[in-house]
Amino acid sequence: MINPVLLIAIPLLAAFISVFIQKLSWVLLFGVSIFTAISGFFLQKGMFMIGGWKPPFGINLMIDDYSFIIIIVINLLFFLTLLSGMWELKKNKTILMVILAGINGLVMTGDLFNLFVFLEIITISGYILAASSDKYYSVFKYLVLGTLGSSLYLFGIMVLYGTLGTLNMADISQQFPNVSGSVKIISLTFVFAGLGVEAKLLPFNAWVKGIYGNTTPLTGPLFSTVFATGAIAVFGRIFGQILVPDSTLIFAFIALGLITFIFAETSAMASKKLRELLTFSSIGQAGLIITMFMIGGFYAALIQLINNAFAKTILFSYATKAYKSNGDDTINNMSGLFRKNVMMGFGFTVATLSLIGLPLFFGFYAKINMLQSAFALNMWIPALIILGSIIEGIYYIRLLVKLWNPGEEGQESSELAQSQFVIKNGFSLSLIAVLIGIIFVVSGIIPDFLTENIAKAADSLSDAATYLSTVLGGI
Amino acid sequence: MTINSLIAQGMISSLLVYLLTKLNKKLGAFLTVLFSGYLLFVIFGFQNSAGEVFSLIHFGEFELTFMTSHYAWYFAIVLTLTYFLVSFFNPYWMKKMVNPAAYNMLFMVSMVGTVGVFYAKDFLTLFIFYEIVVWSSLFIIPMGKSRKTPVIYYTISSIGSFAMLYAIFYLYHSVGSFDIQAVSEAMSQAPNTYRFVFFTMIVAGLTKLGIFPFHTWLPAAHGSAPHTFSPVLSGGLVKVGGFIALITATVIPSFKILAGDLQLMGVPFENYLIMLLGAVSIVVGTLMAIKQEDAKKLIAYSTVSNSGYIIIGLMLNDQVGFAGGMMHVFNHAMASGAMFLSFAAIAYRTGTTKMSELGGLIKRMPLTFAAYLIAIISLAGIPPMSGFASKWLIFQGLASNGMMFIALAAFFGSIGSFLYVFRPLSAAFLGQLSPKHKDVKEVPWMMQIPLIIMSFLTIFYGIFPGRILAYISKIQESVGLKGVEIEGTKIIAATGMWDSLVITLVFGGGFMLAAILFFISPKAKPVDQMNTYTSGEFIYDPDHYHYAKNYYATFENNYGNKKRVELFFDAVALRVKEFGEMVKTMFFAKSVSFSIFWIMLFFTLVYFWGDKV
Amino acid sequence: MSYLIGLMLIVIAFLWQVTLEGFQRKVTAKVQRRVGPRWYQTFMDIFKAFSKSSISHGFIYDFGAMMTLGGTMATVVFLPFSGIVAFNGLDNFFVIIYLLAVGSLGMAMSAVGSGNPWASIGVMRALTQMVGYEVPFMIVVFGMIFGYGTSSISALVEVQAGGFLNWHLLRMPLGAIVGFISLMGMLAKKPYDTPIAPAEIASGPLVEYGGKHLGMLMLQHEFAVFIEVGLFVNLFLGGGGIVAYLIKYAAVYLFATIISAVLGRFKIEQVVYHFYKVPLALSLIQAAVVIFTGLGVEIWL
Amino acid sequence: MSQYLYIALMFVGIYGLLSQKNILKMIISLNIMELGLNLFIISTGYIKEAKAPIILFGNEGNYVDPLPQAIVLTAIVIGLGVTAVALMLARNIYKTYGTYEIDEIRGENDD
Repeated sequence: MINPVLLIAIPLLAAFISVFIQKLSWVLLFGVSIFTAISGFFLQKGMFMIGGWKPPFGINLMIDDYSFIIIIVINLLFFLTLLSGMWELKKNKTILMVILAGINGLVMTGDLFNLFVFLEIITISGYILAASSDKYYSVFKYLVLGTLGSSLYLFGIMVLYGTLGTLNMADISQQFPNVSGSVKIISLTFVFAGLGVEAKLLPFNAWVKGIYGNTTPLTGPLFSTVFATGAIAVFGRIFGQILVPDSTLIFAFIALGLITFIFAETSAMASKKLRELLTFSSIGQAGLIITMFMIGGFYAALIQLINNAFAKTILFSYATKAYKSNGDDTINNMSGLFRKNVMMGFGFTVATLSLIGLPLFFGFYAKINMLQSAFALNMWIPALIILGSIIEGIYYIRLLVKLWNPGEEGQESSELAQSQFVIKNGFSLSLIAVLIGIIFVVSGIIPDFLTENIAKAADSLSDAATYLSTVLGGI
Repeated sequence: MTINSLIAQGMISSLLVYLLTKLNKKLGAFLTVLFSGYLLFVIFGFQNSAGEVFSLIHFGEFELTFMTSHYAWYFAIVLTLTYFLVSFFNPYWMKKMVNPAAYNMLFMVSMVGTVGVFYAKDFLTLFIFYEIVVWSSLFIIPMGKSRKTPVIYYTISSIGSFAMLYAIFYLYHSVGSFDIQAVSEAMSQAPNTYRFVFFTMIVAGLTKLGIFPFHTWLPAAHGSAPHTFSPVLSGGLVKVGGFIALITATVIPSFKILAGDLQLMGVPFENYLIMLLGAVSIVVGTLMAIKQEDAKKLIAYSTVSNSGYIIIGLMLNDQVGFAGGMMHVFNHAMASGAMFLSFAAIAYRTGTTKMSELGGLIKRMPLTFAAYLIAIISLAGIPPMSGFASKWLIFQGLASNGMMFIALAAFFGSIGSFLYVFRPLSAAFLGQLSPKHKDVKEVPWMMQIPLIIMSFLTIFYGIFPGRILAYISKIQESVGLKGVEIEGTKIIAATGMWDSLVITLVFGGGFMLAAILFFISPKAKPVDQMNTYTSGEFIYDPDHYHYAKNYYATFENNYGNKKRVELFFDAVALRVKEFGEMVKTMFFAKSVSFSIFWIMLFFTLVYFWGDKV
Repeated sequence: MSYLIGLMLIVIAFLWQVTLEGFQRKVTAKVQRRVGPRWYQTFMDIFKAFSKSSISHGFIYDFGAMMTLGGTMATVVFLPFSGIVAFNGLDNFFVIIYLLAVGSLGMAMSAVGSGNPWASIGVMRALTQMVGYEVPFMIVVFGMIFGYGTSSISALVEVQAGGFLNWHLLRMPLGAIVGFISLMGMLAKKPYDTPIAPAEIASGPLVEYGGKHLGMLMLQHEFAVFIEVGLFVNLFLGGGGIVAYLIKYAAVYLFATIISAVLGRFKIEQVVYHFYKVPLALSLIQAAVVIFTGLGVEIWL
Repeated sequence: MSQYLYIALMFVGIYGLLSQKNILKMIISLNIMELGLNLFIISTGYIKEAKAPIILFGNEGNYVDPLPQAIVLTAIVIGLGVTAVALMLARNIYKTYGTYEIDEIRGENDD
């Protein structure tokens, strides 16, 4: 059993050391990443006080089933990202380790302000990483919105603090139902807007296009999977368990989630570049998952979160690699590219089909769960989810068909019309693609393969009482 | 052998086929023949099985199960037969295919998927296999001529399948079960729920069948799919839609549940509305088929029209018309399969399916011609072939209910089919042989096998339609309808009867008489193809002397050239894209101010509205 | 036994219709102030054609000729002739209409098989015209079938028994008009003789034919006329005994002839347009009246 | 009541972000916003006529809440980091495009 503090401390320590031994920093980075990826499975569950202060007075880390599964997923994703982007590491190794520490802390922390600090750690690191794409204005936009978002979040929690006198999540979740309506609405909307910036909800996410659309093989998967998963997971934790909104406000939040989903999917349909398409798809998925968290379908949301994260790893790795190798990612120029590397094609296809939610792949299980929990609420949400899925399916299928089959329109498909593009340094990606592809297929046929722990995680999220007793009653 | 292990075997052997095709292209293709034959053989053994339950796997908290039934067997046998026959073409196309291994694998997956659809005991299993069929067939289509049409196919198909998924979960929400039997029983207490489910679920059937207004994918996809896959799409996969319609309207007995609703011409108005759509697709399919220049597109539009007959027959839910609709499933599978296959054979030898580039092929490919001729006689519903049996039954069903507007479409489609089926016959097989195709040969023997079998089945069941109808009457009884009445070779409907054996004999007699007359008369002198009446001019180019282009131009002038539905869908797609662009400019603008404005607007709205919290 | 009756029907049809064809030519001539041929001229034409040598354009050319004649003769067997039904209960309306199509298909195949574009154009016109006239006719009969609950033609004849007031000509006047116009189209009489239009497209489908092939096609034409006029007589004029049947038959046939003798020719798109304008509308009205009011079936005198 | 003033200051910063098109001015706006926020946070822990929460001379009387002050310290540090990164970006933007005006930047997000 591993103490969760180590997941934050060791990467931070390694980051500090790496400043002094630049040459060996890649060893440190991979070592740390492998350590966290493995130790995620052996994480000790329960509540951990930092500095010996009992909650609600001190900061605590909370490992329940929910953060347990998220930690595993995020650390695995981080490792896969490193594999995919290992030719891009360059000077970013230290920052990557800081990010690893930050994201682990973000998920595990039991304190709202601590969460803010970790959020800032990863976003500032994110600005620096994103700047490696040389699109400085986009990064600046990200910075402005990111800072605005975290300021709003901070404002929101400070309003809560001013009312309740505590920032401990467990304490707040206990007292929150009793606060007055206006405080509720102010704090909720500010926290929602603040986290919405990171979670890519629609009016708050103008930065995403510039950042995701210009990613490298390293930052692509990092932003779209590690960051996104962390941000959405925190979103789920806060609005699913800590600050549960009332029925009217939750309607506004659900509406925002669904609007994000459908608007982003239509935008993706109008995109001609692969990375841009994936960007909007990520936004759409974020909207969908957040909707699921909001309507209380934690299980479905978690499954889709994991489905989306692993799928996007392949998709973004592939897209960014294609751009890196050829200086272009216009879909029309990529026709028949999969024929040059069938393994990547397989992984990409399976990931895509899983994302759309076609049967035989894991995503289908997610989709039926989503529909099931959506129907529990009313009839319109599932209809909108289905509408979005149709649009999503259309552009992904268009993409797949294009990438598998070279050929002029009106002529038989043939190798002659194949794209001139190549994928350089694709070995690690092929490996990841096949691995994830097989996992998707196997878990698509036997979902229990993955979902046992997810179900527990979802239960722990909806079970606030256990959370409370673990934090406040424990030790 | 059980259904569940059959499905598992199929899925595993599809992987095997993939690997073997990578090893050796022909080997893998032969394996598809072998396996589809095996599947056909095993499925055939389930002929009399009904109510046997097989469990597949636990899918999360749900269980996927299969159950044998008569209607499942009927559809499964039609589909596997089509797949089996078409698979004979596969070995010869491996060289021309861009990705033969994937083709073979997806061919197998879609075949196994259809079996899964038909034998599904619960809606979830049905949907899973339905979608497997969709995506597996989807990825075969772009190996042919077009990269756009699979997207159209997927779009329309997913509108249907997601509507069905919605209905399934709506049912699950209100009934608490996916089981078809359980739902069927629960629905009899809840006609209001059923009415909603009926319309949402049947959309899947309509899209797959290619019923107006969802018909646009059919000509696009069938016309541009690889030549070997078009017969499967048209002859086979379209019938999956028929099956969904059957489940929705008959297995869940709409005629009982909706008996309290407004009845139009003897059926609930819900069924009548669907029949009207079927009628429109008959007319649209016929009119569009008449003007196609490409034979495959023409056959695809004829599929639209024939799907109309199927849905009309199924929606009648009576003794006669329903049997006609069911029998038309088989007839159309054989006929359109044979038509597509014969044009695949032509494309194999000449490399084109454009009718104006062909001509006079009867001299070079007589067997293909014969297969095509028999298929079109059946498709046009002319007596000695099986197609007449089903059309006759549907007409009788319509007549006894007095559905004159649907009958109008049915008659128009039936007469109109003479026009479009004759055109490829005339333009590709008859007329002047082009010098380009002087050296064309008949297709290899293995490609002849399916043509011969399909022709044989068409004739056999044309003469003895009772053989099929007896089984269909079992199906009818199993779903609570009165079985169609058969006496020997006589088929009896309330408004008349007919005996196809007698008709065949009389026709044979008439033919003999004519032949005797022909052969006792002085012998005719054979002349060269070009030796014809040319108004005294000297004509030397057979290509110019072949009337094939714009065949029915004069008739087409009466209805013009407007693809309104396609235009509508295009417009919708364009609007969606424009909307996406708008979202991009509104929410993802270059300036930060935009998004800060949106954020502030969000706060403002929430606070204006906030006092209601 | 049935088969013998069928053979007899074929012989009767041949003798009666070929004779009447001669009269028809005479009548047309009189209308046009010519002398015209002798009444047995058509017999002579047919026999002459069969005795002449001819050319063949290949297998399908011969096969189509046999198929068209065979199919049409088979159809004659199923048509009730003044109460004589060769196969009881099998005189189904749809069977007759579709069996007749075998003949058309055979002829079309044979003609196009000759490789002459004129033939193709003629066939195209014939098929197009068929779409025009069949649908209104079938709709009218559809109304009848619903009204009486039977699609057997002899049963439809029986319901008209008992005086001319029961004829469908009076019970369903609109339907009878449609039926007659469709009959003109079936017979390819002017103004609907577009498919064979001799001066335009060199007799269309028949352009290549000579000798026995032409003879067979002439025979087929006579049988087809026998069926088509017979259908009208059975459906709208109440059939009747042999004499009555033949008189009605001759009257209808000559009436059609007289009309056609003074008319010009439609273009093919005009034919379809024409059929879908007036007759189809009338037939729908007629069918609606029968189906929704029962007027003409249940409510009658 | 002074809290409203701080919130207003925060919104002044936000208004600056909304209206300014110069990158440096936007950074300044960002700082104004953070300043307002920090003041607001301090004000949540303020208790009238209480002492600073430093226990030097025994613990008599009221103390203001020390937690917001700690938070503000952190927030200021974070704000400093953000501003540093922002200025780095501004510098790079100027190097790449030769301007600080957003409207004059070409080549990003224009497709």
